[in-house]
Amino acid sequence: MKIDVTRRDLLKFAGGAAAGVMLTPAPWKAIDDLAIWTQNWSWIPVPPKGPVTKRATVCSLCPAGCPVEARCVGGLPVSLRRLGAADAGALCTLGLTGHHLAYHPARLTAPARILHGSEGSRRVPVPLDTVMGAIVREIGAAGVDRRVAVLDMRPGRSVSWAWRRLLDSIPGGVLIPSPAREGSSLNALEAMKGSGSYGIDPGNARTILSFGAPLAEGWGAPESTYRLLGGAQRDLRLIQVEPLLSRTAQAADLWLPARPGTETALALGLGHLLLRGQAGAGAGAADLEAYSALTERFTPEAVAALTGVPAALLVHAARKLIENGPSLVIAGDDAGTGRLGRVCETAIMGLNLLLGDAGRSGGVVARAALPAPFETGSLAPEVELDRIDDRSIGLLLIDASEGDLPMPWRVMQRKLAEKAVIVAISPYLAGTTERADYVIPSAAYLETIHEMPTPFDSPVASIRLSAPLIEPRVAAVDAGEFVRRIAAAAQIDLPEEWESSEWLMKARVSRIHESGVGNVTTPADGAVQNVSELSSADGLWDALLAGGHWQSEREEPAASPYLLLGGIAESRWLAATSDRAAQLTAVFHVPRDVSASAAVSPVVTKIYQESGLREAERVAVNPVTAQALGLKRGSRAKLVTAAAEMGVSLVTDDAVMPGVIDVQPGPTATALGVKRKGEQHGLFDLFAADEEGAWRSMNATLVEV
Amino acid sequence: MDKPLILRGVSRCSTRNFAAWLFPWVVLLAVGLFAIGLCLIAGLNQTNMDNRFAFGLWIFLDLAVIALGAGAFFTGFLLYILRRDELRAVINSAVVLGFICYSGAVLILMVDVGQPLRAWFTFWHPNPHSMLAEVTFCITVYLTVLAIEYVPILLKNRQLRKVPSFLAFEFQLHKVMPVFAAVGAFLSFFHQGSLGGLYGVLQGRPFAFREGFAIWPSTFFLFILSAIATGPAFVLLTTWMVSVLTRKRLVEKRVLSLLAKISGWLLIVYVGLKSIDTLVWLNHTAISTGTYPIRFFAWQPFDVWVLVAEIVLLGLVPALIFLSPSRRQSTAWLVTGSVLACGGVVLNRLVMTIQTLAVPTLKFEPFLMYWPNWQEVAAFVGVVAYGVILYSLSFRYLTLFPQERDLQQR
Amino acid sequence: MKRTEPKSRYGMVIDLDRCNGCGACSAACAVENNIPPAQPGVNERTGLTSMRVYRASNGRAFPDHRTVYFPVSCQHCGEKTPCVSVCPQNAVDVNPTNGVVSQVPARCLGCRYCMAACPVRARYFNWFDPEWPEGMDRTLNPDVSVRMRGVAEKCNFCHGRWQAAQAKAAAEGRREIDFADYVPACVEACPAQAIVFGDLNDAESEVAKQASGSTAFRLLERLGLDPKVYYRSERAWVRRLGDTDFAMNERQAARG
Amino acid sequence: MVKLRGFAPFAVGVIVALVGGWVAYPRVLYRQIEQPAQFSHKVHVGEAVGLSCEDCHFLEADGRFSGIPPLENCAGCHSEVIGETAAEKQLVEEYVSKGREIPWLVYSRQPENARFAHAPHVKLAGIACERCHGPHGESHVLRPLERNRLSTYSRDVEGFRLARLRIDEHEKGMKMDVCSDCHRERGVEQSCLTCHK
Repeated sequence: MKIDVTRRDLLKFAGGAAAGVMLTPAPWKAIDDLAIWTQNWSWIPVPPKGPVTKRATVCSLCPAGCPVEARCVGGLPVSLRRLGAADAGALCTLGLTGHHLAYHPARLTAPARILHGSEGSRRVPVPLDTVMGAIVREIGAAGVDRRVAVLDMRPGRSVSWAWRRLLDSIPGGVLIPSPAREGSSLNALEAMKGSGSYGIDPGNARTILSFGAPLAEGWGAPESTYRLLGGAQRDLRLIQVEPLLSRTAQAADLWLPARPGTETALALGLGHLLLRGQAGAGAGAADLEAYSALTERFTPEAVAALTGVPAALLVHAARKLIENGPSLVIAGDDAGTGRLGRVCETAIMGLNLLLGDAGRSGGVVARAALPAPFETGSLAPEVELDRIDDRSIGLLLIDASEGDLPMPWRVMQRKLAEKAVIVAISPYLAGTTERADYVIPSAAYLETIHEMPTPFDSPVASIRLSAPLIEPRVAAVDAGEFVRRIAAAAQIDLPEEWESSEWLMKARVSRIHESGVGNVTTPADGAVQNVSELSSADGLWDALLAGGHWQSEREEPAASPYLLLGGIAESRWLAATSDRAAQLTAVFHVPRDVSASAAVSPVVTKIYQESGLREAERVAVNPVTAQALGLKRGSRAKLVTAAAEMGVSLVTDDAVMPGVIDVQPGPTATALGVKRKGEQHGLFDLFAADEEGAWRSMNATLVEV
Repeated sequence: MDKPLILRGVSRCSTRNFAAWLFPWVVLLAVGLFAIGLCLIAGLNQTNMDNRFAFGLWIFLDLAVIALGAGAFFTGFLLYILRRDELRAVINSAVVLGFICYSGAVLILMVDVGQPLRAWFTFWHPNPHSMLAEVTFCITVYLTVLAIEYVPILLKNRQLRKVPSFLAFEFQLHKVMPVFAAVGAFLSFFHQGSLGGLYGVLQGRPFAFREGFAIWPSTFFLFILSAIATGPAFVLLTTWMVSVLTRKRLVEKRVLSLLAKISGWLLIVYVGLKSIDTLVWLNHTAISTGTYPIRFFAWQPFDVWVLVAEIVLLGLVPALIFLSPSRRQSTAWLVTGSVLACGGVVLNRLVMTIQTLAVPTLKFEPFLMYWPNWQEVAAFVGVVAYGVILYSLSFRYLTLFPQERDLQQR
Repeated sequence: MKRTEPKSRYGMVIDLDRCNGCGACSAACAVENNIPPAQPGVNERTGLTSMRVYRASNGRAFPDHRTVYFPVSCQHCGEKTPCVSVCPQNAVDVNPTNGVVSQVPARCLGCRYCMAACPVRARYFNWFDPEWPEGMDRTLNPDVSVRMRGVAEKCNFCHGRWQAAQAKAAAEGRREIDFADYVPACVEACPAQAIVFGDLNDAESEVAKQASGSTAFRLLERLGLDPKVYYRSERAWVRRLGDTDFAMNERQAARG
Repeated sequence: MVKLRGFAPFAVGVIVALVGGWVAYPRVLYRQIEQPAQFSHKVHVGEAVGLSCEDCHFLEADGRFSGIPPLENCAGCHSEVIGETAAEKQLVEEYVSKGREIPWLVYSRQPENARFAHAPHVKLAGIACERCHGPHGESHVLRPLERNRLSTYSRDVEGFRLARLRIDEHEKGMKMDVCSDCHRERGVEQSCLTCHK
């Protein structure tokens, strides 16, 4: 029999199938599985699996060198926290997210040539020999008028000595410690004392007078931040000189909003009061008469007129310094706030000497130098940038430039000769490295052993080693080895036989062991062990690699004559204190805890663009100032300084002193790993150093566009 | 060309003109679907909504559309339960409108949620305390009811009537229609209320929070009232628009004025209660949470005028128009009244959704404003286009206005 | 959602006189909870952070101007928790043992009703798919799942650490966790130790002591939601900023 | 008769659908994946070797459960081939000698959003492994893992039996409802974050 299938039959069949399938798990399970699928999308990153371990190391992102405990999964770090007692403070945002940096999008993977064009720069990979060729060529052409200089962003490391050995055999070779490093004003002290190495002892100070140092924002060791904010336990009094109510000024006991550029006058004014306020102040000064003669005219009233700080406040501040000692005066010279210049720094350091000669616990102290990695034979000189002639550097090698505190490039630029060649060694193509002609990849934080020599705010010599936790993700070049290769290429023979930075560090550690001085503290349990008890240098090395902290004993107070005026000519003093009455002054202020590294974790967007807690590129004025200029919040304006001019969008903030433009370059787009095209100059470039090497403030104008 | 599909005795424009009329709407629908696709594939970052304006244009319009769609159930309620037989003249149109409004709203909701494929969790793991769960349940069930109510209208089509079993089926359906009307009415009263409750229960939003009776805040009842008050007005308005567009008399005047009268009485009650509620809120509810209610209106564009406009201009005025028998005779007044009334309910939904989120709660957070972007607008316009197309087809091939034929033959 | 009074109530006290807005809590939170960095074009309105630090001020002019920073995370309301009661499908609940208000991304359908309901706007929506720079997903925390696009999320007191502490306790045969094993990331990361965390029901605990102090207050207390996150400040004007009335001047309104 | 004729297509439809839904669909839904290596629990816990379960699966001090033993456990004995099975030969050649960890496919792997801590279940509640894992401990061969193509779950987690009637505890699988049922029975105060992460 034949069955003729009509359309109606098919419809019935379909109906039956529809009814039937409802009686099976298929449709229901499909709906369920589909929902579950949305919970397990293949493109959502899955965290690593593996055994969980805790490993100790040291943070190498800023000179403070915090002890760190890394929580590792499958051997790789997934989170970091500061080891040790709570009252020692905690990691800053930069340190907390440090384990991200090895994976930063701006990582350099190979040596490259950077071609700087009108709209942005281009990166072309080149073999290392090409870079070496350029270096050797410049070394050949070197002389006193066309120097070969190494800009050392992290001076004091063993490899710095290797550089100086190399440079010693090159005419005009010189090592320049980063002018943007913290504590750079301490060498003003050396000029005043004639010789010796000095440190400060904030840990034991009860009162600190700070000229803009972001003490509560990650300046130096986190202890100071904790001591300032630590509520009930608060045992530190702070007098902050700053033209805006910064997060530190906020935490200060006394806030002296002085007009930018008048810090020298303010310091001399306080000198005036200290000389008269306490018996025997400045007794050890060879130029006491000259000093008192100079400070004579800086009466509280005169200074008040000049700086805008009420006379009564000045007197009050001076009294606090005398009464609530030990007191320490610091210049706040880190890049976060910009340098104040030699004259001003001398005036500020002079206050410390007026409060008591070096060697005062809680004040300025004589500090043993960290042993060099090898017997100091002849070394190239270490010269401050402001002592270098303008347009005299033909070849600039930038070492450890990942650790560059944000230095306005124009500060360096004025020292560069025609067609100067710049080579940077850095893990990232970000920050200062972007200015280089050639870049060479180096290992990032946690990828290799980083040496952490004496921090500027330590009263004793100290060293820490940052132990690696991650396999290097790129073919990194080691600075120590690189020096050796340059020497080979330029036929310079070096006395020592090092082949790597690690060799140099080991050499230094063994010399520390020989000296037998000091002790090693293990941050995990706080156990202290004298170096003399350690059988071998390797023992010390291992202790350091395990997160140990070596410190020397305190030096004996060295009372010796000094020059309160640092031997600086009176004309310069008068120039520095003259009333440069400017309508508007732009001040430089970088949030310290995200600016210590050229590259920062992308997660930092949480406190910038994602929360508005801080503006990434902030240009703020007091509403009063804005009104006077006929500008409104958010209005576009052109900010002009002697160095540069650029369009900005204005923010009004009552925390800013009237007449002041608060310029805060946050983490730049490149620092966050965001590719930004054609961005040749940023807010930094509005600032340039004057002949005294100061770049904290610039006279500026602001016009609506 | 499509003659055989069109009911005998009524005149319809040529197929070409009809196509010409549909074309722009089809284009808009296409654009809308594209925008929807973007949101589904790339995610809701395609919209202008943000963490503050978690609800944006879509939720606002969903609420508005559902309020206007109330015409469907309320007309059904009046016709089948309260036996106002005059309304048989518009019931079909009302049902189709209701179906369009609700299906459109549900469609947009599916785009609005971040994980549409998980939407059914609400049925599987419901949270009885959530007004949104109530809404979801009622709306889905009611949408099914509307679909069922749609069927007999569909089966009235000239061709479909030829199938005997369909005819029988339709006859059966008609007998049970009152049951569905009743169910629909109940569900609708409930979810219109829940939609109001949605905001009234927000303890954390002093601007929206209202006290009430039992588990229901006052907004629960106000939403029901405002919906059923404007529902008839919307039916009136659409009927008028259709007759203008098609240049036909579709219903007798008295039907429209009846709708207006009903709307009017309900509006006046609504305005009264709304005013009382507002006063209680300003002088008690808000104060008790320590807020200065007047601050709610301190930011443009949500000035005090919003309150005035909502209650007086778009509430009281249309009510008075509808309640004056003389004005009810003039189409112009009827239309003006309906426009105002519908505008009122829309403004109310805007205030509840957008202003609630715009005003700050914490002292240190700013007042924020929000504007939809093209994706949001396009998606919604697309849904409107879908509605217009569906209505046009229904009007052309089905019998939305039973009186049309007689009125034409007179 | 049956509400039985939990035997312990986890909560925290944030000392606003110690906080200086460094944002370490936000960063630590993002690291602990696998919160992805911002996509290009994301701003403070579309951002994703479970611990947002707000900047507020006394509204006075220079030099009397003073700023205060409010770290605001989920306040873990105790009474008629707004987000819990509104969620249509129980993606939010209150832990009966410790009162922590949880948010489960796997259950969430992304209707965002909870966000509209939250008085402090501590709930955030995943507008984007989560993305990390190539290789950085190697640093994700295995104890917290990565949220997909289209769901809401918020602080739940680092439940990953809580679960770890629970497991540790169980392994040692204990049913009660040891607070030494359970410290939320923001508390651990604060350089000023401004945040104290613990069980508010334990009268002996530091957190309970501080929470009952005369200078302690809570955000929008008069809404009657009984949050478990407390703030404290010696400064009266700071305490007033936590209140419900909108005594807000335009300049503050302008601030983000 | 005519009636039946009219009904037949419908009936056929129903039957086809039933067969498709109950038999064909599961076969299509699950993908069979072979384990990277073979292992016999029977042999290793038997007299011949005499290992105990805890030698490979144990709680760590921090409460984490080390479920899948690392390669070195195997390498301890199988540094080079000591038996004559192909499986062992493969183990030594492909993994031990190369020092490559074995990428085992975990039958009971929970999804990313769930966190199952063995400690409270084993230590505090004293639940036997078999309750969830079934007689896996006596298995002689490692069957292929069946992965749901849509949900990506292992079939062990979803449960093998589609009809949920009269099935043993371990056959229920390890999906959420199974966990919460047991928690409810034992009166465990639970919230989402008890198990979700």
